[in-house]
Amino acid sequence: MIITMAHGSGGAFTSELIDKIFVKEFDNETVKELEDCAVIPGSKKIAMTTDSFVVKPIEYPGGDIGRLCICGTVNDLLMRGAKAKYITCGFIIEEGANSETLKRIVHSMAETAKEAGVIIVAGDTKVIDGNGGIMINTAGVGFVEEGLDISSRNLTPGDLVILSGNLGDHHATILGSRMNITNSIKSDNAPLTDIVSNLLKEKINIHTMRDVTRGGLATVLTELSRSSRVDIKLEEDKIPVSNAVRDFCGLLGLDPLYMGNEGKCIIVVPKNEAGKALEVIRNSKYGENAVIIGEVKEMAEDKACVYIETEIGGKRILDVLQDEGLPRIC
Amino acid sequence: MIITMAHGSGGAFTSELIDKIFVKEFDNETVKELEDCAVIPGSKKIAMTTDSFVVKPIEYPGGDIGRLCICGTVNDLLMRGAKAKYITCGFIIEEGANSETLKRIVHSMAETAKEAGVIIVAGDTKVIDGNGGIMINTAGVGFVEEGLDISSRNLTPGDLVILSGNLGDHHATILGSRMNITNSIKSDNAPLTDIVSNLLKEKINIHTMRDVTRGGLATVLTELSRSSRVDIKLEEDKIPVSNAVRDFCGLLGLDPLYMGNEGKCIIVVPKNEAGKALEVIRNSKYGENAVIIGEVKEMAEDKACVYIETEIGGKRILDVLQDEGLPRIC
Amino acid sequence: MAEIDVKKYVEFLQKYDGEELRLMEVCGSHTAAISKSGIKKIISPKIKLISGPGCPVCVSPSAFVDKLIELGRDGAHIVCFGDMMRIPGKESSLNEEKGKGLKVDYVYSPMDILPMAKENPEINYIFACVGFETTIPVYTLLLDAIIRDDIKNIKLLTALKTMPEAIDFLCANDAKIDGFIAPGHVSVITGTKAFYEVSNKYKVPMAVTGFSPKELVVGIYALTKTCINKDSFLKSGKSLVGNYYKSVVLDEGNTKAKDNINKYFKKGDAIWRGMGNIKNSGLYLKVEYSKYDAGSFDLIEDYKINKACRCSDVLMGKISSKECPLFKKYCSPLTPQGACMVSSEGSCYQAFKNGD
Amino acid sequence: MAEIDVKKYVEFLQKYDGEELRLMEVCGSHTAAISKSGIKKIISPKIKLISGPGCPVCVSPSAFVDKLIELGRDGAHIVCFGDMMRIPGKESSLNEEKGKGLKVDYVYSPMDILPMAKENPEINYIFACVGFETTIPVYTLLLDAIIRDDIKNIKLLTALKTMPEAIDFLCANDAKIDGFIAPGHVSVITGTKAFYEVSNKYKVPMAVTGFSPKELVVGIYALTKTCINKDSFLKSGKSLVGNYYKSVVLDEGNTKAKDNINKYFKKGDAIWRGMGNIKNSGLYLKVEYSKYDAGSFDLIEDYKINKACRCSDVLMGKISSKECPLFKKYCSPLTPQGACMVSSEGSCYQAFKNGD
Amino acid sequence: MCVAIPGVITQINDNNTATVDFNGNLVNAATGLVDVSIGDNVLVHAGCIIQKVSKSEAEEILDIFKEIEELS
Amino acid sequence: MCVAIPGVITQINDNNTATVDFNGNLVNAATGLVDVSIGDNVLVHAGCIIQKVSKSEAEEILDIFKEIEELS
Ligand code: SF4
Ligand code: SF4
Ligand SMILES: [Mg+2]
Ligand SMILES: [Mg+2]
Ligand SMILES: [Mg+2]
Ligand SMILES: [Mg+2]
Ligand SMILES: [Mg+2]
Ligand SMILES: [Mg+2]
Ligand SMILES: [Mg+2]
Ligand SMILES: [Mg+2]
Ligand SMILES: [Mg+2]
Ligand SMILES: [Mg+2]
Repeated sequence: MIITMAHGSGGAFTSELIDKIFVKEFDNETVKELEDCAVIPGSKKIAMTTDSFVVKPIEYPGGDIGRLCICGTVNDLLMRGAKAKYITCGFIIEEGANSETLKRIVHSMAETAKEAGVIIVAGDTKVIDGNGGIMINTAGVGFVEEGLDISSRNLTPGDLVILSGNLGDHHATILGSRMNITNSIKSDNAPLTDIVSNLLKEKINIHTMRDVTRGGLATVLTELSRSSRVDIKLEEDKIPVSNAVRDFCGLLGLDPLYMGNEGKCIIVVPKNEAGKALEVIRNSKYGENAVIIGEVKEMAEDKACVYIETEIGGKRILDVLQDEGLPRIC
Repeated sequence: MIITMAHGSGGAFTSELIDKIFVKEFDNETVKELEDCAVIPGSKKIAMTTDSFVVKPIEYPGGDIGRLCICGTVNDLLMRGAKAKYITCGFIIEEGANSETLKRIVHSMAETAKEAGVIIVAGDTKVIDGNGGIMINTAGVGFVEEGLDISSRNLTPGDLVILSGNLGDHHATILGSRMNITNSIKSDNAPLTDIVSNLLKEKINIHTMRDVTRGGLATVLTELSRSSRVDIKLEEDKIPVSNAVRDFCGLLGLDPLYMGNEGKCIIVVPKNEAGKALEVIRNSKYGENAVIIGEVKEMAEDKACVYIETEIGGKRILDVLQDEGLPRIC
Repeated sequence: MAEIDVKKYVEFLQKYDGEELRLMEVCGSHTAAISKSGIKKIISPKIKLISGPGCPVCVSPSAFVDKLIELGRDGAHIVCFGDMMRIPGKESSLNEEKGKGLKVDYVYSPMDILPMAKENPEINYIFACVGFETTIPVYTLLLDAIIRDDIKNIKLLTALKTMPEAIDFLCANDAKIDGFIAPGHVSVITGTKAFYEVSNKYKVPMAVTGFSPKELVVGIYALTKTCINKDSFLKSGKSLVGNYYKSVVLDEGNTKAKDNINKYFKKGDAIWRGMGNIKNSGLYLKVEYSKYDAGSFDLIEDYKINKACRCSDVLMGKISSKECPLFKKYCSPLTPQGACMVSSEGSCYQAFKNGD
Repeated sequence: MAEIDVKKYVEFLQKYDGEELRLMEVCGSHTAAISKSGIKKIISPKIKLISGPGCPVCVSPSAFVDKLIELGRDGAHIVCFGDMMRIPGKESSLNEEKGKGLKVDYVYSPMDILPMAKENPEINYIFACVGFETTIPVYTLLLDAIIRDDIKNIKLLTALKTMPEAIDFLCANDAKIDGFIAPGHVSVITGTKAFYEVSNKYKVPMAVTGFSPKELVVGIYALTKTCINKDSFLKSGKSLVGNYYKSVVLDEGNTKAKDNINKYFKKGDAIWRGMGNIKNSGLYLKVEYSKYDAGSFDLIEDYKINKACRCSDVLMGKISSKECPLFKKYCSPLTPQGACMVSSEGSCYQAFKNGD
Repeated sequence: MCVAIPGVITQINDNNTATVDFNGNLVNAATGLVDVSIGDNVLVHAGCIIQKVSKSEAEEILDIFKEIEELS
Repeated sequence: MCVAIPGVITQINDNNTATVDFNGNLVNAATGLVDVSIGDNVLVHAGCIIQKVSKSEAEEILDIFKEIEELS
């Protein structure tokens, strides 16, 4: 079936779409009620976030926009130490979209939600002029335990910076299909639930976590260093990048440090807990390749900075991503 | 400034947009933290909803997409008896959009949020190919008091149905600008906070509330009648429609019963509370023109239905909106 | 009509207990107005209101849609009325093709194409001209403007139909109709006289009727009375065609509009979806204006989506929508199996929506 | 280069305490590679690394962008490298115009335009051809394919430039450069010999250099040594041009590529943004191929966005980006006031991004 | 698509149109089919005036009905 | 835009291109500027092979450096 403007009218066509595709996949009591608003158990302290996903193509090696839109929002919740609980999803569908594709995407959302331990409690569908594209917004609510304070302001000199795995896979996957470069790189899109819940279970004193998405490691670390007013020194040869991604970047003049990921995070912990944290992460799903990539330092000048000592002993100062003229990857 | 793909890169351009436009307007402690996820006080029972807004034009007589996206989500929360608290917003901006327009929209969001008593705690911005359009998803969280049960399943024979005001203004406004018909009709987009909080304050035993949006009164009531397995009888001459909207519909072959609204709701209460409820609503902001339009009846046949007795004594059975081939209005 | 108290006519129609009367409306707006009024639920079961081929969009054959899609794929921008978007061609509709990149816009008035064409001289525009006598004069005004302003990038694809010939066809083909609710807005243009010939030929009563619930009561009452008293009418030489919409319908209709039609268009055979070819029931641009035509001749294919669809019987008044085996089971506005379910003026659509 | 231990060369460059040396790289990739390597932070302050006009995108004059926009507005689809999108014309950029409806696509390779043009024969495509000697041969292969497959809907808008003439211009205009880090990839095509003439004319040392940090150390070390020992070199008749990128750079370069360039293009004057006209520094399609040209001649306007911008001095090596009064104050990648801040290979952009 | 409803002419424009007011909704309707003046009640279909609306309807119809009654 | 990096030719194609492998990234690069065979290390710029890469670089450079040292 081809989706047309009528499917966004709010009438019978919309109901058909909701019943046959969404409710069927997001099979839970709340969604089945088909209220305009879900009423669900809460918690004393909650976390809340949102992201829209406009990636093209919507299906790519290793994942699809359905998996992505769950991972993106769940990971943002996890990064503040929240237990991710509820997801809302807003679909913006361009007329001409195929309902079979939509079904696959929605199925993937449902599967990923299960993996991440969240339930989808509310949704919305709009159809707009266009050529068959699908965009999804997800918002998420998580529960935060009292006393937990994980934020970008908590970096402390002496802390070590752990990166949960290789850089650039998601970005290279999306860009490869856009640029017609064949390779076997797969998106890393994944919910980081296991890593975070294991760290919390082991009572690791996490200062800061951040998923390394749009803008890449350099942007994320620069933002953190500015929030906490510290420097971060990275060791270039520790930063894990697959050979395929490295050469992919070489071909297009890109830098893995600025490439987006959708299943990677940095975790900053006090030096004396870093060993244990690393072990916990490595034993968690999607954390197998975690490494310590750097150290938090006192701010040396009047502006916080992230830097790398290069192989010839030079000092390369990183900054946030400027414009790299790339297509959308999330 | 013209917004280009670079503003969605997640780097410096995106930060610029966020700082100069969003954070400035959504001036609150949580948003200023610029975390990927807000951590905020919660409640034992919460309500959660989402809607995306793709209305064109984005600025129209009586409102704009900024006001609309707050009202739409706030009203969905209110309709379950929740106190609307937090809003997240996901902007999908087409390249070519003008930052001055965006500023106005965002300002309008901020003003409407204030009016509705909600705070905007998290946001996201994506830029996509296109021609200057702006789409916004909002998700909302509200707090629900224990014991409150307002849902579409609670219609009871004998209940009276109150409509909070005139039908069709928003829809006619949007369509008028699309169809080049000049008139002075203005969108009714408004947060129904005052109506609902006054009803709750007065301890009115609300069975069901529903905002009358896409699909119009006929669709909303038909859905409710099916959820509760009751009939609803409407009195045609009670249903308030302005002359301008009535003739506007006449011109285009539309039916006010199927026209969308963005600041109207139906409130269903037991017959003995209807008088007081009506008074409370009429004394609330945006409820001045409220009227009792019908009554809930036992289901007469095996299928729930909503019907009107026409001026000649005929019985017109309403159904959900089929496809009316209209442009998007929300 | 406010001054007429229709209560006693309603009562008459309720209590009617004479021979079964089958009354057909042949105007889509009547179909919709009858549904909305709920009148079917209150009149005697002996008066059956039947919907005929009154929706000009529904009766366009699949070939017309296919041709629009073909023109669009060749780069033209299609402009049409909103209802046209969902009508199925052989494999697709304008709505579906729009999602695949076809340029399609819908407008309130055909005249709205003029500013579009002037603003984008490099784009070729096609107006999808459907309609009966009510709408055809509008196209003549469009042609006036195109010629006056020498606009080179608008063409018309036409599937224009005329009502008296359709009624003649129904009568000639055993439609078993006792009387016709004659189309109010068509009559504004044609005048009541246009129906005299067919009414005389088949001795069939006709009532030109308005669209409000009260006007419907008046028209149906008058038609019923005329049917009952047909013999007296005939004997007295009184015409069986009555005009109950006098505020806008004249015996001669709108002569200026009729002249305009004759200036640009000539009669020809036309395919009605589900009904086949009806002789002389179409209007086509005259040879001297053929440069404004986008290929409207020979659009004869009328592809049937579902073999079991009984649209043709519905349109001919032989069965009601409910009697079609597909109605509400396989056929709904979401999954239309025939033309009558597609446009919001189609008889099956109206039957579905208003629970007739 | 893995086998060379560069430690002692780094040490040499650190400890250098001779006369101040001003070494200029004239290749955008070198600008980026030098920034990334952090080498400026470790070598002696007496060795100044200066960025020249090495970004082919940045040096295209505003008229080139304006012409692309004009062609796009006339209905053509513009295809370009990603960096081209943000370069400002007089009033707008391709990026901004894209948001207003201009059709612009960026690609990895100019050859990617071929399938696009074959799939959409009704659309006219324009490739925005910028580049030095490295990229120009790619356009000759594109032309080969266009001619071989008789493709009628691709044209080139060119702003092609050649390096030796630019270096000559710098030397002739008082740029005060002691030595040039010669562009590695340009040299792959031109060969080292292409630089002999200008090096001899101005007695200026040049080192053809690769792009890894180690290769940079080797090249800069060699260039420094050559500068110090210039007199001995000259006395001994040894060329001041050294090749330290031997894995891909030959003395003769790529003769096949050079032949191809000569087949399609002829030399002519060219405007370099911020620098003005450099005699014979441009390449233009020959008359016999002019049907593939979209109007590349006379694109001479070079609109200056901000009068205070010192791009021209930066490009000429007369000041570093930091010395421009607008740098980091009014001029940033978000609000570029000059060409050097626009492309990611621009010297001000690199200085901004890597905190030089 | 066959909607036609009555409005009042409030202005005659240059370009062969008149402004027709439908309870505050203003439509520029083509005048080519009917001679109209300001104040006329007119029937508009798809952006064209197709007829003037006269007011003396009810009585005429009641007269016809009387005739019919007499016939029966 | 001036990126050029080395890869290995894994296949020669009909349409004047060769498949060049960059650690698993396969690019169809035009062959018109260089005669190539499978297994060649080549430099690719903007989708075109612009040169073969030879391997014996280090020694040559050290030789040059020796010469330069001798000059100084
Ligand atoms: S219900 Fe559907 S299938 Fe049956 S006659 Fe009507 S349109 Fe045809
Ligand atoms: S910093 Fe900006 S204004 Fe100054 S020279 Fe560079 S580009 Fe021009
Ligand atoms: Mg987020
Ligand atoms: Mg995220
Ligand atoms: Mg994040
Ligand atoms: Mg919704
Ligand atoms: Mg489209
Ligand atoms: Mg909602
Ligand atoms: Mg809503
Ligand atoms: Mg709602
Ligand atoms: Mg985000
Ligand atoms: Mg665009």
